[in-house]
Amino acid sequence: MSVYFLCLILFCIGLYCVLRKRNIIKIIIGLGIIEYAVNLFFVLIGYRAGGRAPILAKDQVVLNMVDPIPQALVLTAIVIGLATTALMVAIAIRIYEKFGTFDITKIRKLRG
Amino acid sequence: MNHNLLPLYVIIPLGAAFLISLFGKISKRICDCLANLATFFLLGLSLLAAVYKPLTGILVYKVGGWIPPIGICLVLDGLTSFMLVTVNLVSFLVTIYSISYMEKYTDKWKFYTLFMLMLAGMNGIIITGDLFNLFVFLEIASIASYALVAFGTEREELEASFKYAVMGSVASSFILLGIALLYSYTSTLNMADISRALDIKGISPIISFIAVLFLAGFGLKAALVPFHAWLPDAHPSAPAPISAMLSGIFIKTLGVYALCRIFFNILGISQNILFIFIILGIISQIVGAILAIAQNDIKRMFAYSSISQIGYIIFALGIGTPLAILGGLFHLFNHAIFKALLFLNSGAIEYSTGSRNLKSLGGLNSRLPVTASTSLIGSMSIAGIPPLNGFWSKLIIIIAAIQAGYFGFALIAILVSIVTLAYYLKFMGFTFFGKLDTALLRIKEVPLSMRLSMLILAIICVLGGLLLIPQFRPFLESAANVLLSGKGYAGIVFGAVK
Amino acid sequence: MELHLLLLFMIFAAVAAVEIKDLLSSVIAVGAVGLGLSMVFLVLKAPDLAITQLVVEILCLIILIRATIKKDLPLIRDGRWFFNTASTFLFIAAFLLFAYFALKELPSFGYPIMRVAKEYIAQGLQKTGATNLVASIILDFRGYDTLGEATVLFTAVMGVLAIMRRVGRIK
Amino acid sequence: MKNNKEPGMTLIVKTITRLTVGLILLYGIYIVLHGHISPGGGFAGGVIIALSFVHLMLAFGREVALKKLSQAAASILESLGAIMFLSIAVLGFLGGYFFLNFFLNKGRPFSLFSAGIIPLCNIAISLKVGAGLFAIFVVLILFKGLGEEE
Repeated sequence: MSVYFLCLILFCIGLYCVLRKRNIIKIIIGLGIIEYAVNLFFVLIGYRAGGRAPILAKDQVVLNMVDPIPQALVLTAIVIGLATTALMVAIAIRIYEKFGTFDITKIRKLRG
Repeated sequence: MNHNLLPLYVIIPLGAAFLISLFGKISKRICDCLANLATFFLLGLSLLAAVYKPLTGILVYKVGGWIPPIGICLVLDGLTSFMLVTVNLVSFLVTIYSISYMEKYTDKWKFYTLFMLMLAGMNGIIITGDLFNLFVFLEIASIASYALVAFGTEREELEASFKYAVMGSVASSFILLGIALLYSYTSTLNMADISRALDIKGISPIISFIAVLFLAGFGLKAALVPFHAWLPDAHPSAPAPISAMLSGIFIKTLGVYALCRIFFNILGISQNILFIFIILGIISQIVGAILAIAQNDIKRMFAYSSISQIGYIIFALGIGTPLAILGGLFHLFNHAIFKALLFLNSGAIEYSTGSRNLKSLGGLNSRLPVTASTSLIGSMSIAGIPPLNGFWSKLIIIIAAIQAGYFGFALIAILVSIVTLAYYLKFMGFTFFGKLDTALLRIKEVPLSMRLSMLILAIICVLGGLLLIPQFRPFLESAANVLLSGKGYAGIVFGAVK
Repeated sequence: MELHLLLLFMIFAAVAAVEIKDLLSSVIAVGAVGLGLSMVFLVLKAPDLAITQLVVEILCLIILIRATIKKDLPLIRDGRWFFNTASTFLFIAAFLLFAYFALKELPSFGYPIMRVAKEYIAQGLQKTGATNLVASIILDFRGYDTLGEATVLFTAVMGVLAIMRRVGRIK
Repeated sequence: MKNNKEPGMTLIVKTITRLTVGLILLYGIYIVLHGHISPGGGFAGGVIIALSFVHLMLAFGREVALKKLSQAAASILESLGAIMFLSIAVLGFLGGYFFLNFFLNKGRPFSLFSAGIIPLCNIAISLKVGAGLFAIFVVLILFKGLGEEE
């Protein structure tokens, strides 16, 4: 329970960053933190007390494995996060080239 | 209709995207052919799904041969085939339009690749029966649309795309957090299985928390009013075919369809949620319409109008009676058609005059006869003038609201409809009537492919009302019945799995 | 216990990443969050994710540093700074409060339900032949998801290529 | 960059890169091929392969790395990887279902050639991910806007 809550605090730090920071790179960082928090949450809910990694070993029977599904889903989610970050960085680089700044208030003024 | 056709809705656009990225660099004609062939086959397949219904009304396909709670399943029911027809019809006409329109941009093959990926994402969302799979395809469609909005790589486009990407990513995170909570609570990802598991567990605060997360996430994707800030920038910035796709079907698939599926069929609908839908719908209608009047940029005006019309759809779904849901879905179809038509018209105007500012246009009636007549039909249809399709769907929604006892809201809907008429008259007056500017004397009508797709959309607008006659009505009714069956969805899906 | 420590470390690093004025330091702080996450994945018995998170973090860091190098640092505060910040905090506090009541309903930490997962663990080896159960899920049981995942990356590559065109329109 | 004649970083970095880059590439391939029996898999391995090229590029400058793998080649490889993955999935139709894991022997557990299509999928994904991420990286690094010419 306390672990879940700490994880949501991480989520909220990222949310705060996205909502309040005026710098494009900071916003991308905020989104990254949000993604980390969600991924972490997914893995946390699949953890089993005293569990083992979901990889079978030769000649031993493993009974208490952690839930493998969240791990498979998070693997997908990490890739999606990477894809989003790469795309946003590309947009950010183009914006810098066109406007000469990373500050969204300045960008809005320049756009008119 | 065979089981084995179900994965094709995703395989065809994906395969087309990969092939275009490989061979498209060689010649533009190859891209045109591949993209149009792919959308043509998709349209044929979705019409097939709508015409040849299975006897039970539902088809379930087990991907990889795994039985549903273990593997992913694809589900084709009435709502799915309705959405598939809408999406693939619009995208087929839009690809025809793009043949000529996209000549103005560099690297056409990148456009077509991203377009096909976006289409694959939307079809994937519609056809899937698994919650996480829905998220994955939602991300494909979203990421492709972020890139497509910035396709012109000019200042406003990049800025709009960035804003859209930030909002969209936050929305995706909310949705993923909701899915994580739902997984933890029910320990499954299959939609039907979740629905069944929630039935056993009963109501608890966590369901309302999940509902709030999904409402925020999908509401952002659907641009409902507190979450609409990205749409008026993003939709006008995109190239015209993409604006038509985004406003016409994208916000409906990612927003309205997903909201309906999750709230009606999985979480289960309650009076509170229906009331939230009504309030969101009414606010969206009013705010969208009021902001639209003040605009002088054609595409921006249409974008605000989309917010207003999405409000109508959500309002109708929120009423929750069978007639209202039928009307809402009918309006969804109609709005997809006429909003796509109007955005294509705005693209045609921009193509020939190079401007989309109402102040600098005028008198185009004589120069662009096809564009003028089709946009007249589109505008009158969205404003609800009989006998065009927009009139019938709005009429049904208003009658349903009165039947359900929401007199005040029905009155607001009528007033918003009048305001809609006002700003579309403004658009028609400033663009096509009045004095022709001397700078615009030498403009010519747009190329054949653009005229063709606009004409077909206008014809569908005129004939759209026919969907209500008894011969065609099952198309809408079977879609509405899926939503009305509510939590019965789980039983239907598991009944269809052999 | 080590889990709590690592989470607190991540939270501190995240606060640093958000609040540091220098963009390069901020990017490096977010790298610390990512590496912390990779450690947490190891503690939570998810070695696949730990490897993936580590390498993805490195790549993200390189890309982000490319974007920040030699760039300006805007420090302007907008007009209604106090009001906006206060309302953001209010919103976040409400969110956390709601979450606190909702999270109580979840199965407690360390005891997942694992209804479907049991089947994967029981049948994974016979049915797919892969000893790494995560691999058997992402490429066999839920292979369709992975097709989508690979497509997301493909979309992003195409999107980056499209956005980085120097000339967008033919004049 | 102070030294204009020779692109890239200092001699120390170059020497170490020359020693390690092959090992990193090899490690990436190992991770891909053993994805079904040990942690890792196509995605992580693909990123490691992409990182080895990125490493080469950062240390030696862009010409050296692009000689090994040009951007156009990376783009084609990526599309090929994508098509390969999709065709593996579509081949399942022959056995009756999309994505059916049937046409290769399941093999003996814990050996390299086991688990049917899973290793093949891993290879396709790694091809796509490695080439795709390298293409992203090259485009982002090579991009010089109008305002920031060298």
